[in-house]
Amino acid sequence: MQVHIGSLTLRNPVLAASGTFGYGDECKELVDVNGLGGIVTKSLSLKPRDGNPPARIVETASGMLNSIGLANVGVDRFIAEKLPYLRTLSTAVIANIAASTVDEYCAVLSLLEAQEGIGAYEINVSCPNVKEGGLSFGTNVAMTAQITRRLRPLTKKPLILKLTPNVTNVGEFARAVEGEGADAVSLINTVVGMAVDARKKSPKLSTVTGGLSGPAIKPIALAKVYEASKAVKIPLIGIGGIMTAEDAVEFLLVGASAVQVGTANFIDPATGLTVATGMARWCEQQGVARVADLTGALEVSTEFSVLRTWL
Amino acid sequence: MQVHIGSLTLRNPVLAASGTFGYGDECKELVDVNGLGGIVTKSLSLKPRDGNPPARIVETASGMLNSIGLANVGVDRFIAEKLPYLRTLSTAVIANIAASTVDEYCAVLSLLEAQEGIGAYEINVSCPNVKEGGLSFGTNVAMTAQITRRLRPLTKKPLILKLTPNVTNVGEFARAVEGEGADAVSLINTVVGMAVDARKKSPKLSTVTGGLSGPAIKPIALAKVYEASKAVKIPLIGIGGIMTAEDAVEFLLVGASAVQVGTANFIDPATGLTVATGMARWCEQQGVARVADLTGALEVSTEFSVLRTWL
Amino acid sequence: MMILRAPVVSLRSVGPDMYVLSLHAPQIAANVLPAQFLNIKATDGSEPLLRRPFSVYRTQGENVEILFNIVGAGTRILSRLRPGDLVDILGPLGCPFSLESDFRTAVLVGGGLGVAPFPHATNALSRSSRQIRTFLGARSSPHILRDHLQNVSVATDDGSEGYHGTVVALVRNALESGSIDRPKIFGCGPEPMLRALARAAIDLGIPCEVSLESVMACGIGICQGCPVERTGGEKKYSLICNEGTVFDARTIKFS
Amino acid sequence: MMILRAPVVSLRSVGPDMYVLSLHAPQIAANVLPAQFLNIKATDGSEPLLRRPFSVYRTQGENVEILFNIVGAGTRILSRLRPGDLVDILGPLGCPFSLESDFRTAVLVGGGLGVAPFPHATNALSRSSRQIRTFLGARSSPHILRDHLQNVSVATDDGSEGYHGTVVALVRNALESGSIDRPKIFGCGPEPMLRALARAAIDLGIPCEVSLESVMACGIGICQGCPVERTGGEKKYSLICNEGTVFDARTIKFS
Ligand SMILES: Cc1cc2nc3c(=O)[nH]c(=O)nc-3n(C[C@H](O)[C@H](O)[C@H](O)COP(=O)(O)OP(=O)(O)OC[C@H]3O[C@@H](n4cnc5c(N)ncnc54)[C@H](O)[C@@H]3O)c2cc1C
Ligand SMILES: Cc1cc2nc3c(=O)[nH]c(=O)nc-3n(C[C@H](O)[C@H](O)[C@H](O)COP(=O)(O)OP(=O)(O)OC[C@H]3O[C@@H](n4cnc5c(N)ncnc54)[C@H](O)[C@@H]3O)c2cc1C
Ligand SMILES: Cc1cc2nc3c(=O)[nH]c(=O)nc-3n(C[C@H](O)[C@H](O)[C@H](O)COP(=O)(O)O)c2cc1C
Ligand SMILES: Cc1cc2nc3c(=O)[nH]c(=O)nc-3n(C[C@H](O)[C@H](O)[C@H](O)COP(=O)(O)O)c2cc1C
Ligand code: FES
Ligand code: FES
Repeated sequence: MQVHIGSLTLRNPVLAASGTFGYGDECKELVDVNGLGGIVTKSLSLKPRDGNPPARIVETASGMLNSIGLANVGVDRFIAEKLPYLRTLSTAVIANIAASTVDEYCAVLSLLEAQEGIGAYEINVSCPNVKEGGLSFGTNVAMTAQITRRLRPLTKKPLILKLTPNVTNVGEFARAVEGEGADAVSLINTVVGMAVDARKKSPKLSTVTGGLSGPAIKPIALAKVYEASKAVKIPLIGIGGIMTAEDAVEFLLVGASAVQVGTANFIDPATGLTVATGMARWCEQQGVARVADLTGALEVSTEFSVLRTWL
Repeated sequence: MQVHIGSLTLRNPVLAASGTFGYGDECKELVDVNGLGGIVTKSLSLKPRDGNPPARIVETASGMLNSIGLANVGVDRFIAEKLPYLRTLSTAVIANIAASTVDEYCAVLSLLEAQEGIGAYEINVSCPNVKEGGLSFGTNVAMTAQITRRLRPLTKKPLILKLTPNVTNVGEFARAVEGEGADAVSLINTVVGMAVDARKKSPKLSTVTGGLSGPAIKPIALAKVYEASKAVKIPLIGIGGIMTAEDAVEFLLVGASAVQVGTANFIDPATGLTVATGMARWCEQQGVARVADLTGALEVSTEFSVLRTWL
Repeated sequence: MMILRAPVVSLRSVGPDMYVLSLHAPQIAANVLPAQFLNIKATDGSEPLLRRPFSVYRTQGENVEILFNIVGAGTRILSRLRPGDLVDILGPLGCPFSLESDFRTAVLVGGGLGVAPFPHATNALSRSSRQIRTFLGARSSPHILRDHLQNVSVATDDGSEGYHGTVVALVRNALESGSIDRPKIFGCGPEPMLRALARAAIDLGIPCEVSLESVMACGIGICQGCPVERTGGEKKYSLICNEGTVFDARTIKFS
Repeated sequence: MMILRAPVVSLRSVGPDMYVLSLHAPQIAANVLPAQFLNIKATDGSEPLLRRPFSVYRTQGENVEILFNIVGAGTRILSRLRPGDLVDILGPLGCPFSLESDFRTAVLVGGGLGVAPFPHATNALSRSSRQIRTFLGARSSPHILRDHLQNVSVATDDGSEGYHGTVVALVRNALESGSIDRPKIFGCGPEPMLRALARAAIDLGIPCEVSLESVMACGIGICQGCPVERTGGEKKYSLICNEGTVFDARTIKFS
């Protein structure tokens, strides 16, 4: 069940997605965390963040919107209070980094780089770029490339750029970060969405719009991963609406080397484990020798291999 | 319940969306078609189109993917066989036009312009641009503007540009077509998505990717309409996952003047009627004098009125 | 064609994961023709979103029955219905079998759940003076459903009942023996079976109608989601839901 | 804290659209503390997607009970459960009421369905030597649920039973009369009520704990989706699901 993301070896291809598994210690009563391929931490920012005012969460059809505001303990308290526990784990720990300037991304990574126990970095570029009036870094190819370029020299560990789906052409972003030396790309982050309280005539989230996740977005995520897989050679990590082992296999088939389970953790924090064991069983039943053989194994008849057709 | 889209008056704000209500005659046994605010026809192309091979449809969580391939009778047979029935209706008929070159858009519109009984045109720009290797017109601002510029002189009737959500910044597209004289913008068309048959290791749709519609995309559609409403002054028509009167009211609150019901027609072709009567009842109960008063009436506290924030 | 909410009369288990659901729907029971289908909404909510198509299995007075097996979420919900629950149905839909054409023996061929339209067809045929021969194929004996049929011959994949092999091989043998008087074949079942059946019918020069399946979004011709490729005609595709589900087997280009 | 599938023991209607659901969950029944809650998954599927939080109403031997009313899709599904059905529960969750602190009379104040945690709290309190006074508010008489409570006073919005007005006004009157010996208030109900209750407690210098609600995605502190604004502390927000649901009323910045 091993897979590789750059120099990092995962014992199985199933990670817990950033922001949906805390810092790993919250669920230890419920889950054998070491059964996961790895844990991606909540996004870490340079300073602690209180997060957005309520309401931060709205349920939608087969999905949910969130506007957490990247509430997190900040990198210093993470190092002091969370990392010691994470170091005791035998599974991979991936630190996810968020920031509102390029310098801040670099500062957080440098602080983490001085520590033991982190296997790789995942860079959340779906953050407001304060120098550009709050426009998300991740919707601008040049900015996304620049972040990668600045971070690359700071670490030898795998650098994973986490892409946003809220762009016309995600392949272009994947190509740009590959060009700057990223070891892998993970996608998708949440899809911009909104919910309205008709009676109150107001948005349901305090921030008006938020990020859509869950089964509702799985078809979008599969298409984005497929698109990215046509654009780059570096490993992809597929994310979006994964609830079952079969969902995870679908992401591998369209080109992912590993997957992350997000929203499903809120329903059952052990979802990652059941997905991982389910994939092992699935491979056995279907006669797949190594799970890595599934990556990109989708059979597409050449006649319709174009991404853009008449709908 | 009247609303206005350019010079066109709709008796109520609820239209049947293109491709989800045929040419209006298929459902007459089940629905009093004149109870709708209007009907948007299936996209009409210059020549008849057979459509894509099966499978054309896949169900997803609270949504569906389609890859119909714009199967339609073509503009000539539409005029000969479908328009006579549509002319007998007292509700508005909006002809939706699809094409793979700008000239073809013009040709179809000119043929229709010579006919009686069409109240407005809706231009489907989510079509592969053959001159650009099949890339969708609607993901390129300049192309979308050019189509509008070329069509505008050909008709005095309301020209509605139907935008695709598969772009980074839909406001930019709305602004561009407003600048070229479009009378209204309708959005959203379907979201690019994909489904995989894990056992068969193949895409579930013959065209690999397709268009996602239904309740799953409502949050995305609301955010896009809200974004467009901040960009332009022309009327907006909201589309995406509308099943109930409350859903429709939500679209009006974020800025739409009218709505279209799509996928819901497959479950019950009378959905448009129940939405329209439900909206009337809703307005009465909530003390809203005219349904048009709901347009843009969302109360957003200034503190969080920015579209882009930390999630 | 209408939409109505029909109360459940009964739900009975008739085999492994197989159920017959009886609904009180007099307007439909009075009119539905053999091989027509109903499009059923299993929930009030958006999951599953679309209706689910089912052939009419039988009519019993004012009730219509469907036969189904548990495949996924929609049929699981149906399997939990209780008498009195309301079920949202759209129907009757599709074109029926042509039982009026020129033949003496109706050869009904059902594979698996493809048996579903034949009890209703048998009932219609038994009001005429025609013969009926019924051929059923299934994985194994418990999956064979002989109720409300006539002159049934059986084929099973595992040989646990009747002929050990495919139902099409069994039908072919019977037809080749020449013992069936002026036959016309009516087939329903999985596509590979119908393809083989069409092949046999063409080989033997016997008229054959097949009822096809497809994923359907609407069931009434508005979504264009259910194409089948035709041979010869001006149009490449026909819609299974309203130009079918029944087609002359010779006109279908099986995949 | 654990996840388990508990069989339904019974579902009884206890008022207009109000139900008590009893589940066989010995591991939870043995440990759950007053004002803790369970996070319940109403379906196998993705609609509704998230769990639904419910206070523990009572424990009865190896069974735990919740009290709920029908609000939307999730509670509608719960209202259709039948004995033997399995329900997926995560719990017990949240911090309980501090029933051990220094007071003589527990003043339990419930608004609407906010009565839910008090039968279990009453049971715990009745094992100590403390007094209990219970104040319930509701729209009108049929919505008042007095079962398994002690010394109940009632307020209704429409005056159909007890005091005509808000339950907070009723409690304030009782507390101001001075007849309650060393009181501590425990409140649960809609936010406006809790805000008024907190105000009253502060005015009268009486200790007060409130159990808060919020939309919750996880219920266990991993989604950060359930903040409440605090006064004074270093952090602006606390999480209702695991730093609460019970808070000292003085520390909450009501909206
Ligand atoms: C005209 C027609 C008549 C039918 N008659 C019967 C019948 O009498 N008895 C019976 O048991 N089944 C019948 N089927 C198949 C039945 O519709 C499917 O088994 C059912 O839709 C499965 O739904 P589900 O939610 O349980 O499964 P899911 O696996 O959740 O379904 C997922 C999707 O696949 C579609 N789907 C799955 N299987 C089929 C299939 N075989 N054909 C078409 N779409 C499918 C569903 O509609 C849905 O969109 C018929 C199908 C058609 C088109
Ligand atoms: C700690 C806690 C304890 C609770 N205890 C009880 C109880 O004992 N009895 C009871 O009847 N109800 C209780 N509630 C409220 C209960 O969770 C909601 O009524 C229920 O989630 C509604 O779900 P639905 O699917 O029926 O409604 P929907 O309207 O479909 O719910 C839509 C969304 O809103 C959320 N929601 C709706 N109402 C509330 C609410 N009042 N509080 C929080 N989220 C809400 C749902 O979780 C869901 O995400 C409690 C809530 C919390 C947070
Ligand atoms: C409540 C919530 C919080 C999240 N927080 C973060 C975060 O801090 N950093 C990040 O990169 N992604 C974050 N995400 C995005 C997820 O990691 C994931 O990319 C997304 O939810 C899609 O996957 P899913 O559908 O499986 O949830 C968050 C998602 C949710 C629902
Ligand atoms: C089966 C199907 C066919 C469609 N055909 C067209 C079309 O021909 N032209 C067009 O502009 N939009 C077409 N659409 C898009 C719808 O008009 C609508 O924009 C979209 O489905 C979102 O709305 P909904 O979620 O209510 O379905 C089609 C949608 C579906 C589901
Ligand atoms: S199912 Fe919609 S056209 Fe056939
Ligand atoms: S509900 Fe997830 S943190 Fe409280």
